[in-house]
Parts: sequence; structure tokens; C-alpha cells
Amino acid sequence: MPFYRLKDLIKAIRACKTAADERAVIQKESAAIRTSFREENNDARHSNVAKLLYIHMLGYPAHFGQIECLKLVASNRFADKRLGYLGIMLLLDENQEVLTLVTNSLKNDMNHSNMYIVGLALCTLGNISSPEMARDLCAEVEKLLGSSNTYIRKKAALCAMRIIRKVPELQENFLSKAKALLSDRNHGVLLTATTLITEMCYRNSDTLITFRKAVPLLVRHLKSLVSAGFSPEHDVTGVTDPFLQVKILRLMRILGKGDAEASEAMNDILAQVATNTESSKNVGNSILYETVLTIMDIQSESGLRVLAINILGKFLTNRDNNIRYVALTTLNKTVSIDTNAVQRHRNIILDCLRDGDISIRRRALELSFALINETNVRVLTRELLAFLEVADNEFKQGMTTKICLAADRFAPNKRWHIDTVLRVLKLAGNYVREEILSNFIRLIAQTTDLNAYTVQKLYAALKADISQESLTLAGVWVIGEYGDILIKGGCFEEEELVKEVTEPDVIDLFESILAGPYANQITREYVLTALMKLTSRLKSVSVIQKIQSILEEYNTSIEVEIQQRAIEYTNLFKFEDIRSAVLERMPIPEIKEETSRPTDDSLSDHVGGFKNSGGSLLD
Amino acid sequence: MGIKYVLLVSRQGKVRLAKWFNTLSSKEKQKIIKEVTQMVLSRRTKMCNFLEYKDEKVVYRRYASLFFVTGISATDNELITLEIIHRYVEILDRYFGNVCELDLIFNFQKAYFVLDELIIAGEMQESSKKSVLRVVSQQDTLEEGENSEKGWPEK
Amino acid sequence: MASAIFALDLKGKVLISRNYRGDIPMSAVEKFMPLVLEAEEEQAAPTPCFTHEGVNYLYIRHNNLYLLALTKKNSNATTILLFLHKLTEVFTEYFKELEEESIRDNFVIIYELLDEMMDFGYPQTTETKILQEYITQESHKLEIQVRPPMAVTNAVSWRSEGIKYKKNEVFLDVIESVNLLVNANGNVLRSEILGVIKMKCYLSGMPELRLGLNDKVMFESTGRSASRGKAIEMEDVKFHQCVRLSRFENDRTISFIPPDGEFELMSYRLNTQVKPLIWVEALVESYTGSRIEYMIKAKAQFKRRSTANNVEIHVPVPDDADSPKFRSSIGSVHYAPEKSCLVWKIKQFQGGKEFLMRAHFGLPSVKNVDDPDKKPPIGVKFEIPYFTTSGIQVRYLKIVEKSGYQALPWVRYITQNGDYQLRLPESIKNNKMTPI
Amino acid sequence: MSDFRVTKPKFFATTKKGENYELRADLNSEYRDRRKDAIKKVIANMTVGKDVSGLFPDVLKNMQTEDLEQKKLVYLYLMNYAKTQPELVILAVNTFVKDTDDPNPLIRALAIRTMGCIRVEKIIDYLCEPLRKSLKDDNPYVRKTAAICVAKLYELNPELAIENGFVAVLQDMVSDANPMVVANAVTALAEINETSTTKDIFIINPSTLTKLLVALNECTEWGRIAILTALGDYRPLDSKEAEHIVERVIPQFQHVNGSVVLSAIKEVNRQNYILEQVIMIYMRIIKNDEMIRQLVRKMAPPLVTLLASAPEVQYVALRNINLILQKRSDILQNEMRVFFCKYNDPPYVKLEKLEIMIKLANDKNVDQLLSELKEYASEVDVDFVRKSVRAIGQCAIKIDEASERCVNVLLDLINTKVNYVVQEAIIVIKDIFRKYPNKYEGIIPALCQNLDALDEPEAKASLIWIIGEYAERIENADELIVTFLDTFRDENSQVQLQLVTATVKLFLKKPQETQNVVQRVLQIATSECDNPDIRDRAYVYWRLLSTDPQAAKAVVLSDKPVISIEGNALNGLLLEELISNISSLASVYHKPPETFLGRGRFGADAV
Repeated sequence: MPFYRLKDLIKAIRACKTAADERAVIQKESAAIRTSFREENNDARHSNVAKLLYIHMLGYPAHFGQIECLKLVASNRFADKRLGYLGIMLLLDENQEVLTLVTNSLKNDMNHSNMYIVGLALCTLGNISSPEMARDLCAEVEKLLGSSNTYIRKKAALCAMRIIRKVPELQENFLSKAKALLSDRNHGVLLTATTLITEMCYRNSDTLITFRKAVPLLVRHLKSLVSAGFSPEHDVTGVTDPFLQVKILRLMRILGKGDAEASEAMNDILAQVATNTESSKNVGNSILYETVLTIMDIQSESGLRVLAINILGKFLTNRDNNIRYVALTTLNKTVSIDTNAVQRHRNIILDCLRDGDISIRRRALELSFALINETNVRVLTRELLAFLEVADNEFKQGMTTKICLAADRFAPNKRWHIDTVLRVLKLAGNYVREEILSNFIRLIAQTTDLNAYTVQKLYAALKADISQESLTLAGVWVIGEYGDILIKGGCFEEEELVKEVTEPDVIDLFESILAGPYANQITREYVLTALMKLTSRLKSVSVIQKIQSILEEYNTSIEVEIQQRAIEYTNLFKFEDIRSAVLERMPIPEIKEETSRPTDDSLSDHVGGFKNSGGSLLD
Repeated sequence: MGIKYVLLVSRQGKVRLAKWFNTLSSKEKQKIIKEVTQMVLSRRTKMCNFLEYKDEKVVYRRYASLFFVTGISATDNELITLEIIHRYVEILDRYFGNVCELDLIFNFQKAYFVLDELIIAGEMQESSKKSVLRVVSQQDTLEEGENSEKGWPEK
Repeated sequence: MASAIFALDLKGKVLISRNYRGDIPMSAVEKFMPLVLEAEEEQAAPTPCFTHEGVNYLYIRHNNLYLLALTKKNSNATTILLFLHKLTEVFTEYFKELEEESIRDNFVIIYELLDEMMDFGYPQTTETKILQEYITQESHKLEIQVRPPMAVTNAVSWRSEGIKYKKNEVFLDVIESVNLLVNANGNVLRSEILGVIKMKCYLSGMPELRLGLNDKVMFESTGRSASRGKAIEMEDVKFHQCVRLSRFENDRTISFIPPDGEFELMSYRLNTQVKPLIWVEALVESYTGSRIEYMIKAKAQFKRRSTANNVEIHVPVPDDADSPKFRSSIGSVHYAPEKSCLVWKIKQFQGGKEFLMRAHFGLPSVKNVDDPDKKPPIGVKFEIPYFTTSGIQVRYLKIVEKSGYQALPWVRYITQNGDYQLRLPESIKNNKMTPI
Repeated sequence: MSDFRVTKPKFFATTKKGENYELRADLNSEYRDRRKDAIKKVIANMTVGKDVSGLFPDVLKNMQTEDLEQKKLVYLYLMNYAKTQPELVILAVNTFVKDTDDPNPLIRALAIRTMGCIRVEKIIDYLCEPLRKSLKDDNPYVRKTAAICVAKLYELNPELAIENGFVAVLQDMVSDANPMVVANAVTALAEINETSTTKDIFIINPSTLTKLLVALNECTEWGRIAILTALGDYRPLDSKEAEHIVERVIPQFQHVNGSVVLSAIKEVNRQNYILEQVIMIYMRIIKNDEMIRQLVRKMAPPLVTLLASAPEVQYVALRNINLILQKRSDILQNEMRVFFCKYNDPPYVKLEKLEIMIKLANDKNVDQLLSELKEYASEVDVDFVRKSVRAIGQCAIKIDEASERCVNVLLDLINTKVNYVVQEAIIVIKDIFRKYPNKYEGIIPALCQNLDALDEPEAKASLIWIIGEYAERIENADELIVTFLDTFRDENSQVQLQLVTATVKLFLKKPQETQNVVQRVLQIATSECDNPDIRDRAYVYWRLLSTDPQAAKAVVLSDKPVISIEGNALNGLLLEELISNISSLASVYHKPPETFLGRGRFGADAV
């Protein structure tokens, strides 16, 4: 038999001084509960399940209580049902087989005469329905949507929403009832109906069009909420039902988007909400925030937009971090529509990069990238590079990607472009995506007049630091491709770094990379090919022999690609007549389409799009 | 869209309530609890009440020894979510009468029952505090009636 | 060399900390838990030392605590980790149990200890007995101010002067623990003996002790053969710091001035090929979703005149088993859900005997989807008095003190289980569909 | 009906208002007990991270006290908040200086220790006089504390420490009669030497060497480590001296502290290295050679014993054993069973043990090892299972006699259809093929059946390599390759590389059927693919094929030499460096210190 009553179990658990003690108490009790379940004692079941749910909440297994919850639900006692459904919601989800056994109980209870039992069934269905259940019980829910009881109607509305989420094609069943609900006078029903309709419109464009007709009704609802006098039941610090207001504003946003007429119809009320809502407390700001989002999304008048931008401006200078956070979030959405309005706040935004709160930093960073354009690219990139130097590691990859994309798009000249990416590789070369590296190498290959400059810069960079993988790869490839230019030397305007580099120096560098603590398969791959290419670009016989012997060392490598390369390259020395032809300078990749969206995280969309430049392979 | 989960976590990191509105394996749930708790507990007071976690947002608020934590989607309104949390707290306060952490520990199932009358499927179902309190207490009365019928003592 | 030391709870909250060098911002500790979680995430288990942005994190786990040291340098990892273990040892000796609570209740004395045990990141005095002489839990009275005991800095740092006993006695316990690993086919993979000699010294003054064992190496080096019984070959010997290591290295003499009271004089290790002392065989039959059955056979494979006491055989069972039923020819069996095993206890198990036990458990119809099939081994606990597996013998213990008193040495031998594991064979599976 | 007035949340609250205000009053109380309690509360608040720096002047007032516990608490407070209140710290100086004259050595030491920890510019000037006194104190406890204090001072202001002659005093202290003082002097000197620019602060000469070796046997475990570490910088004059050092160090193998043992092993190993060099120079000193062999034998038992330590220490020991084995592969040759994994070993220990078992595997123990690895391959920890499967393959490659048994085990594992096991098996089988050409290719069809199950780049790349390499034996090789082409652009670059090479091989072997395929692959790889390395590879192939197909055949399809397993080992220079760092973090990470110290930048010139 179990050891404890619920209260005593909780006390016993709380009395445990160590986690091990707690585990022991719980595991012993769980075993006792399991054994007790076998005895099919109806009176003990309620208390056993209650205890088990507590145990479950603490993170311990409770799968063996699932069937017992079903048994509780089948009981006639309300207390049993209430706990049973709670247990089902906590222990089961749509992926568990046992759930299929619940459908029947739900169906029965949805037809129960006691509204609270109906409520329990609706709540359970709304929280954990699977697609099959949604289909099986769709009709019941539809029926209950028309119930005369507001308690049941509002729960049914959210159930309907869950059903649509699981099986979108079921929404037709709820369409007419949903329309009716929108005229309901009960706030709870109105709230849930708005939520349901938002979901429907969001999923189905036909439904969306249908509900555009309801805009005047929504405007009326909102107006009455805004202008209503004090109503104790729905007041939150002087604002009437902010929850409903926000829901209506959100539905309006979907309905007004891309539709001039609907937008027009909302104009006045939005202006009214934006100007009249009290902004000293969170409640009011939550509504203002939602209003701004709606104004920016629909086809609103310019005056209204100015109003919205001004609200955001005020938000940004607010001392409350919550408000600043939503301002930064919203400005980010706004920036593509009205860059200038956002540019005005540039300094505040850059200051936020140094905020102590990571949430604020993250938003500010996102926004800073969105702000970059031709005129400010140098200044902003400088700021962002400075931030990259001290940024948390988790920020680095996103930052390197975005800085390079911004440089791609707005670089004032090639030299600046190359310098910027190089700086990125130096600062955070271990947090660079493959595409960024490829883009950089393509840029270098295309910028032939700067080849000498670039190869020297990279050579110097590797002498100083080989710990940043992307920097190493870029350097190795560039030195392999332009080794001859590196050796030739030559100087550059206002550059101090022209240092003589000899052929053996280059080989030394590559050997250091191979022997260094950062060498991995990819660097080895780059180095082997670079070395091989150098045999057709360098002149010293001893250097070429040295390369040959380095390559031979890898003929027995366990890394399959390395072995393959080493052997092929070694073999190639047997065909002196074709060797340099095969290794001659690689064709320059063609200009790639300009990246259009600098803030876009995914680059893969832009990859490709240039044509092959090699000759035909076979005749 | 909507609330994905509601967690009540003590300052010591103990879970006092966990309600999930989307389907996750228990491993995933444990992971979220662990990581989100760790993030929330390390926040300082002046910081904002929002955190970004994976592709979602975490909105939390501390009430003395308890953190009320919700996960919402990136497009949801963080400020109104704070009001929903506060609404839940106000109702608990009225229901228990000056609620404290111990009330929730020993009556954890009631905390769930109250939540079930406020939120379904991650969406708010009732904006009136009074209505929520009324239906919860009526259901409690129903239970008590059954108990006294059977001659059981009240718990 | 440690820059700072922290005690944290399992959630990563700092309970107490001490900054020794000030060269790492204390906020670096905030990265600790996220980094551990990240390592867990990537499936590779978090290792006890890792590096992040120029800060090295070294930590141990003790109960529900992490003890963490940070360093910026290429410090001695072994030293730091051992020091952290030493901290837990000292704290445990001070507070009985080292837990979140005991840290909170004793923060004043913990700060004192941290100050005394490490300076500028270098370990200093870490002997509890010595520390207890000048860092005490009673509040410091004004009248008697404590002073650093001589032992803190003496060559004999483990013993204070002026100790007096009416009756001078020494107790020696020779305890051998048997480590065993047997695979599921019943083949012995490893067997090893870890022996320790524990002493309780109640001796006055500064006594010089010399311990003689039937050590094969010593016999060989001195050209003597073991007068009676065999000599044993110890593979590795470790001594308490009181033992003069160079003398041992020279002529295998174990000579020392002992600490006062209880301590571990030495430990040794040897590999054995002897038969496992207690042998266990298991037959498991499982019916998924309904029940599981065990048949366990235990056999004492030592001489008939010896007896193993307090034998406990722990057989793992599924975490969610219920309704245990047992039948055994001897001893008692109970289900220990907190360890997910059944425990078969046999108070006295005579050498050469063999016993049987059967167990039956119910299994729930719903399987826990998150629970992978772990395969813990059978574990056995036992004690066999008056017996050592290795045959080690204390030949003499000479005690010389300048006052010339006579002292009595007492010796006791015992063999017990160490890490004694027998892997459980695969269960015979009977997949019967049962209705839920 | 007043719920709407709830504007501020008070829920769950137990408000404490103006705690600091109350504390301030108590700190200034006329009652001693109340003041002391207040100090404790302040420290308690500090402990839980509350800011109590505002109480600085009030706490400071309680510094002068006969109550040692109270004094310690105030000192602790000072250490924590001195940085935030540098102006006020000056007010503490007087008491500090007074305390360094206290009749009780405990208080003298406490004062000097704490002063050294207050890293405030202004207080340093006041530190010199007391420090000078303390270094000469009669009491060794004070002296040993002062020795460390010199290192503290040096860190803050090196010139001051040298000008005042403190460093010179430290050098003298190495000859102190008290071993603990010697140990701390050595510790401080070593630290100072490391940070100094000149690196000439701590040079051991034959006479200091003798003193150190004496102190080694007398001081605490931690002191021994300090001395053993310091010895690491000493280069013996001749092999005789090296032997002498070894003789004195070897007894430390018997010390109960694992760190002492590892430090001793490091030192013996280093002397060994020196002896070996001596042998190389003078071939005739045979005696040394025998001695080295003996020494190596002596290292084994203490290393094995370390495996009985706490798991964290075991881990460090295992990482070090791994290094030592790479240099002295014979050292634990009969001890493989010691490394068998126990059920309750933490995962990080299990993974290290696997690595070591592979290093110890030979034709005699391989059967045992295989049956263990098979056992591990059915456990629940995915990472451990993968590494175990890989280890089976490594056994096959390492031990010719066992290769067939290993391959059979791998085939059994593939038949389990456990996804990650299959992938791991395919990865190692590719290596087995390259170690034993023309032996196991018969199993290729069994591998190809799993093509669809592969979702990890390494496994995919391995199978594609197999398809290309053995295309002539796989009837539908071209079909198999083609299945990858549509998704070429989404594949990981390592998979793309293998696809390019496999297609070229396929074409060279079956030119008729695969002309289109190869054309298509090279086209994608040179024009659509952005990766410069893959482009280069494809162009080289393309140019080869279009200039001289016969040469292409000779270049691409030539026989390959059998692979060597050395690939897994660290290279010689790095290994030497790591071995000279035994027991340190570098030896645990298997990375040279420069890679993880500071910002972890490492130039080519540093290799």
C-alpha cells in the first residue's frame, strides 16, 4: 500500500535535504502506487493519481498512471472526472496511443447535462486534441458553439481553433457559427470568437475575404471598449478589457492588410486608440504596441503612420527596458517601410548594443544591420566590427554573415570591401559560414588588380595567426592561386607591408599550418591542393621537390579525401607535359547577382546563377 | 501563435506548475524547463521581462519567490502576455486569499484548475476575473458536495 | 593555481565563492552552467575541465553541488581537481554532510577555511585534523586566542607535540576490497584487490613506528625467505604522507611518525586470478507489458570454514516494476525501487554453499517511451572477517618513543567487496500482446 | 469590490525594506554582539550576491577588534569591496600595519595575507615595511605566508618587489630550515619567474637543487608538487646528476596524492628524455639504457592506481596516459583489462578508456577487447556506442590477424539496422578496405543496401567513396551515384568532394554509360558550386580528362598504398610539448597552452 496521503507526500518530499533523498522517497512511493493500481481500488485511485501528478511535475516518470486517469474519467463523481481530465492533459499528448481511448469519454461528457463536465471535456480537447480526435469530435464542438451557455460557447470556440490547427480543412464546419459569435455580448465569448476567426483568416484567404465584411462590427466593438466608462468587471488599471482590445486589433491587422477599403474603415478608430490610450502603464502600452503593428501593416494613411512612428520613438526613449525592447523589435519590422524614420534613432540604437541586457543587445544588433546603407556603411561597419571584437560567441556567426553581406551590398570600393571581410576573418574566423568564405574568395579572384595586395595581406595575416579557420582557408587558397604574384612582390600605394617573401618561406608557412595545432581535414585539403598548384607557379626546383615529398607523406593518410588527393598529385608528377596545364590559374568565377536583401540570414537562396567557364569535356 | 507553455518556477529552480499547449516529447519539455529556468533565474532585476529562446520568446515575471514564465511565439504581443500572467496571479491571490508559494505547492491541482479556466489551447478564454473565480468555486462546491455525501472529511 | 573557487548548486547558482587572484571577472561563473548544458546538448558528455574565451573551468560534482575552480593559466589540472576533492573532504569532516544547506549554515567558517587552505590560488594546509586545531566552530573566545599549531609548518605537519595517553595502544585494520567485473557470459574480465591498512593510534609523544609485512620484494632484496606462509607481491603501494618514501624505496622499510588517532597508513593494489568469492548467476524472463521473472543462483566460492557476513545481492529490475513477489531458500528479499533493483540479503553465507531465489514483478501495460533499455549490472556486497585474499600479513609493528613506554598493537583482517559487478544476461523476451 | 485598486503586485511577497539601513545602525551599535551579528549578516548578504558595498565605512569601523572571527570577516569584506572604495581602504591601513606586529602569529600572517589581496594601488606602498618584517619573522607560519605575499606584490608592481629586495629574500628562503617555507618560496619564485620578462628570477643551481631534493621529502603534498614542478626547469649537468634526481623523485610514485604522482612521473619522464639524448650522443653508456627500461616499468603501476581516484581525476590521468602511450607504447601493454568500462563510469571516462584500449590492443588481447566493444555497442549512450563501433574498425586496421573477426562483428552490427550504428560501421569499413585491399570487398552489396538510411555527411561520403573506388564491382554504381546528383547542391562539402571523385572514377571505368553523368557533375561543381576547393578539384579533373584521358586514368585510378594508422596520433613536436606539460591543462586538452590562453591566437611562426 502507498505510504502517504497527498499532503503528507508533499511534506515528505519537502523535508528531503538532498536530491538523492527526494529521489528515494519518490521512487518508493511510485512503486507503492504502481502496486496499489493493480488492486483496482476505486477509492484509492483518486489520491494515487493526485500524488502521481505531483511526482510527474517534479520530473519523474508517470506513464503507468495514464490508464488510471482514463478510469477516473469514467467515474460518475465530478471530483474524479476533474482530476482524471487534469491527469490526461498532463500525462498524455496527441502522439500517445492511449489518447485514442479518451475520445469516447470526451464525446459522452460533451453531451453531459452538467455544464462543468462539458467544460472539462472541451478544455481537454482544446489542449491536447490529435488530428483524429479533431475529426471525430468536430460535430460535437460545432453543436456546442451554438450552446445557450456562454461558459460552454467560449470554450467551444477555442476548441474549434485547436481543431482547425490540427485539421485545417475542418474550418468550414465552424464558419457560420463563428460569424454569429462575433455579435455576442459576452466578453469571454467575444474574446475567444475573435481568436478563432483570426486563426481562420490566417489559414484561409477565402475566409479572410468573407470576414472583411465584419470590419465595421469590429470597429464598433473597439470603439465601445475605448469610449466605455468604467466597467469593474473588465477594467485593468483604468483600461477596459485590454485583452479583447488587443485581439480585435490583431484581427483588424489581418483584415486590413492589402485591402484599401478595410484599411480605410479602421483609420479613425486606430487614430483614436493611438492618441487616447494612456501610455504610463504596461496595459496601455500593450495596446499601443498592438496598434502600431496594425497601423504599419495595413494600408493606413500617412498621418496615421507618422503617429505610429512617433509612438515608437517615444517607446525607444522610455526608461523601462520592456518598452524599449518592443520598440526595437517593431522598428525592425518598420525599417524596410520607412528607413529614414528609423535612421533618426541611430545613436540610441547603437547605444543599445552596449546594454547590459542581452535581449536588448540582440534586438539592437538586428536593427543596426537593417540600418546600413550606402551613405553610412563605413561608419556603421566600423561600429559593428568593434562590437564583433567583444561580442558573445553566440552572436558571432550571425554578425560575420551580416557584416559581410552588408559589405557585399554597399561597399564603396573593392579595396574597402576586401579589407572589411579580412578584418571579419581575423576577428572571428572560427564563426564564419562557408558561403561567406566562398564569396570572399570569389571577390578576390574577380578583383585582379588587387591580387598582389590581397595575397600579401593574407600571407602576413597567417604569419601572425593561424587559429582562425576561415582566415587560414582563405589565405591558403589565395597563396596557392597567386603564389607567383606573392613572390614577385611589388609595392602599393600607402602600404607599408611589402616584405620580401621567398619561395621556401611559402612552403614553411604551409608546413607550419599542417603541423600546427589547428590543422584539420579541411585545412589539409586546402593546403594539399594549394601546394600542388604552387608547383606550376613557383620556379625553384628544390622547392618543388620539397612539395612533392610533403605530398607523398599523405599517400597513406587515413582520411580518404586526403589520400586520394595526395596520390593523384603525386602521380601527376609522372606527366610533366600536362602538369602545368592542368594546374594553371583557375578560371575567374563570373560576377554573381547582387545580394538583394542584406538582412536575410539565409544565403543559400542567392547561391548559383553564373555560367560554366570550362571548355567542353568530351567531344 | 499564442502561449506555448506556462511554467511556475521557484527561485531555487523547483517547478511548481508546468502546463504545455503544444506537443513535445518529455525530453524536449525537460530540456526547455532546464534551459529556460537557468536563463530566467540568472536575469537581474532591471532587465526586461523578455528573453529569446530558440525561435520563441520567453515572457516572465517574478512575484517574490516565484517566477511565472510563459513561452510565446515570436509574433505575439509580449506586453499583453505580461498582463495575462498578472491576471493569473491576481486570480490566484483572490482564490487563495493572499496567496503564497506554499498554497500552490499543497494545492497544485487547484492552480491547474484555475489556469484551465483562464487559458485553453494557449489562448485566453475569459477576461473577467470574477467569472473565473465564480466557476472555479462552483466546481469546488460540487466536489465538496460529493465528499460530504460520502461522508468523507474535507481535505 | 586557481584564480577563484565557487560552490554552486545544480542549477548553477553560486552558493559561496572566494576570489584568490582577481585576474578573472567573477561574472565568468555565469557562463559555467550554459557551457555545461551546451556540452550535454552536443551529446559529448561535459568533461571536468574545459576552456572558454581564455578562462579554464575545472569542476567536480559532490552530492548536489558543483565545486568549480577558474584559472587563466595552464595550471596543474590534477592539483586543482584534487584540491576541490580535498575541500569536500574537509567540509564533510567539519559539517558531517556537505550540502547546499550546510554551506548556507556555515558560511563564516567556510570562508575561514577557504582562506586557510589556499593562498593566492596555491593549496596550503589541507589536513582537517590540523585545521581543526585553530579553526573551530565554537565562536572564538576573547580570552583564549588560538595560534597556528606547530604542525602547520613543521616537517611533521600531521602531528602535534605533547600528546599524552594513559594507555598506549595501536589498532591496525587490514581491509581488502575485491574489485570484480564479470561479463554476461560468466567470464571474469577483471579481478583486482585494493588493500588498505588503517590505523588508530593512541600513542603519547613522538613515537617512531616501523611496520613489517610479508612483502615479497623486501624478502628478495634482503635475501630472506618468508619464514612462514607465502610472501605477497604488491603491484603499487601508496603511503600516507607520514611514511618516509625514500626509506621504502631503498629497503622497503615502512617507517613513520603516525598522526594521532585514525588515519589510513597505506594502500596497495594487486591483480589476482582467484575464483570470485561470491558467484551469482541470473536467468531473466520478461513478458513485455505484463511481467518479468528472475531466477538467481548465488554461490560462496571460498573455504568452508570462512563465512561471509551481511551479503547483499542487488539485481537490477525495470524502473517501473510493481507487485513484487519473492521466494528464496535463505535470507530475505525486498524490492528497492529507489535503486531500481531487488536486494537479496543473506546474513551469513558459509563457504561452499549455494542458494536459489526466484522473483516476480508486474510491468505496466504502457511503456515509458523516454526510457531507454539500460543494462545495469548485478552488484554484490559482503564482508569476510579473519581472511585476506592476498595473504598479506603484518609481521611486526615496532614502536619506539624516547620515553620508552610499551605499547600494544592489535591487528584485524577483513575482506570485503569493492566494485563488484556481474553483468546481467539478456532477458528471454516473450512478446505477448496484452490488452490495455 | 476593490480589486481594481491592485496596481502594484504584492503577491507572494515578504517585503524587507531598508535592510541596509538597519544593518548600518547595528554596525554602529554600542553592543559588541549586535555589531558582530550585523557583520555576519553583511557577509551573508555579500555571499548571496547582494550589494553591500555601501556599508564600507561602517564595516571598517569594526576592524579593530580582539575577536579573531570578527576580524577575519571584516578582512574578507575589505578584500571584496576594496576595489569599489579605494579611497576608504586607506583608513584600514593603520589596523593592518598594527596587526602585522601582533604577538599572535596567526594575526600577523592574516594581516599580511589580506593586505596582499587588496589590489589597490594606494595600499601597496604601505605593504612594503610589514612585508619586510614578515619575511624575517621567527614564526614559519608567518614566513610562509609572507613568501606568497611577495608574489602578490610582484604581480601588482614588479619594480617595487625587486627594488625592495623581496625577490632576493625569496631566493634566500629556498634555503629556509622549514620545508613549508621552502615550498612557498619555490611557488612564489616560479610564479614570478614566469611573469618576469627576463626569466632569470629562479635559476636552480646544484646547491639549491640539493636543498630542494631534501625539502621534497619533508613538505606537504602541495609543496612536493611545487618542488617537482620547479625541478622541471633544471637541466642536469650530466647523466649522473640526472640519475640522482630520478632516484630522489621515484619514491614520490608511492605518494597518496595523485598530483604528486603525476608530477613525479613527469619529472622522471623528463630526466629519461635527457638520459635518452645522452645515450644518443654517447652510445657507449649502456647502463643508462637499462635504467630507462626499468624506470619505464616503474611508471606503470602508479599510473594504473590513478584509475582508482575520483572520476574527475581519473579523467585527467587517462588523458595523460593517452599521451604517454603515444610515446612509450609498451608501458601498459599487459594492463588492458584495467581500462574496461564500468557501468557507472561517467561518459567522459568511458570515452577516454576506449581510446586507450585501442592503443593497447594487440593480437593477444584483441578477442577480449572485441567482446567488450560488442557489449558497449549495445548500450544506450549514443556517443559511446558510436565510438565503440569505430573502435572495432580501428582494431581491424591495427591488428591484421583480427581483421576478419572485426569485419564480422561490424556486419552483425549493420544487421541491427540501428541507424547511427550502421553509419558508424560504414565509416570504418571504408578504412578497412584501404588497409586490406582485395579481401573484404565481398561485403559491398550489404553496405549499399543502407544507402537510404544515411543522413550523416561522413557516412554518406564514405559510401560514395566505396561506390567510386569499386565501381567495376557494383553493377548499378552509376544509378547509385545519380541518386545523389539532384541534391548535390544541398550536400555537405565533404560529400560533394567524394561525389566529384567517385563520378570521375566511374567514368574512367565505365566511359560509355557515364559520360553524361560526369559532364553533369563537373558542370555543377565548377559553375554552380561556390566552394573554391571543390571548384579547383573539378577543374583539375576536367582539364585532365579533356587533355589526356589515359593520363587521367593513371593519375586517378592508380593503386593506393595501404593506409597507416599513424593518422590518429599527435605529431612528434606537439607530443613532446604536451608530455613536458603532464598534469597541466594542456595535457588534458591535448593542445599547446598558447591555443587556450588569453585570446587563443596562434601564429604560423609559433609552430
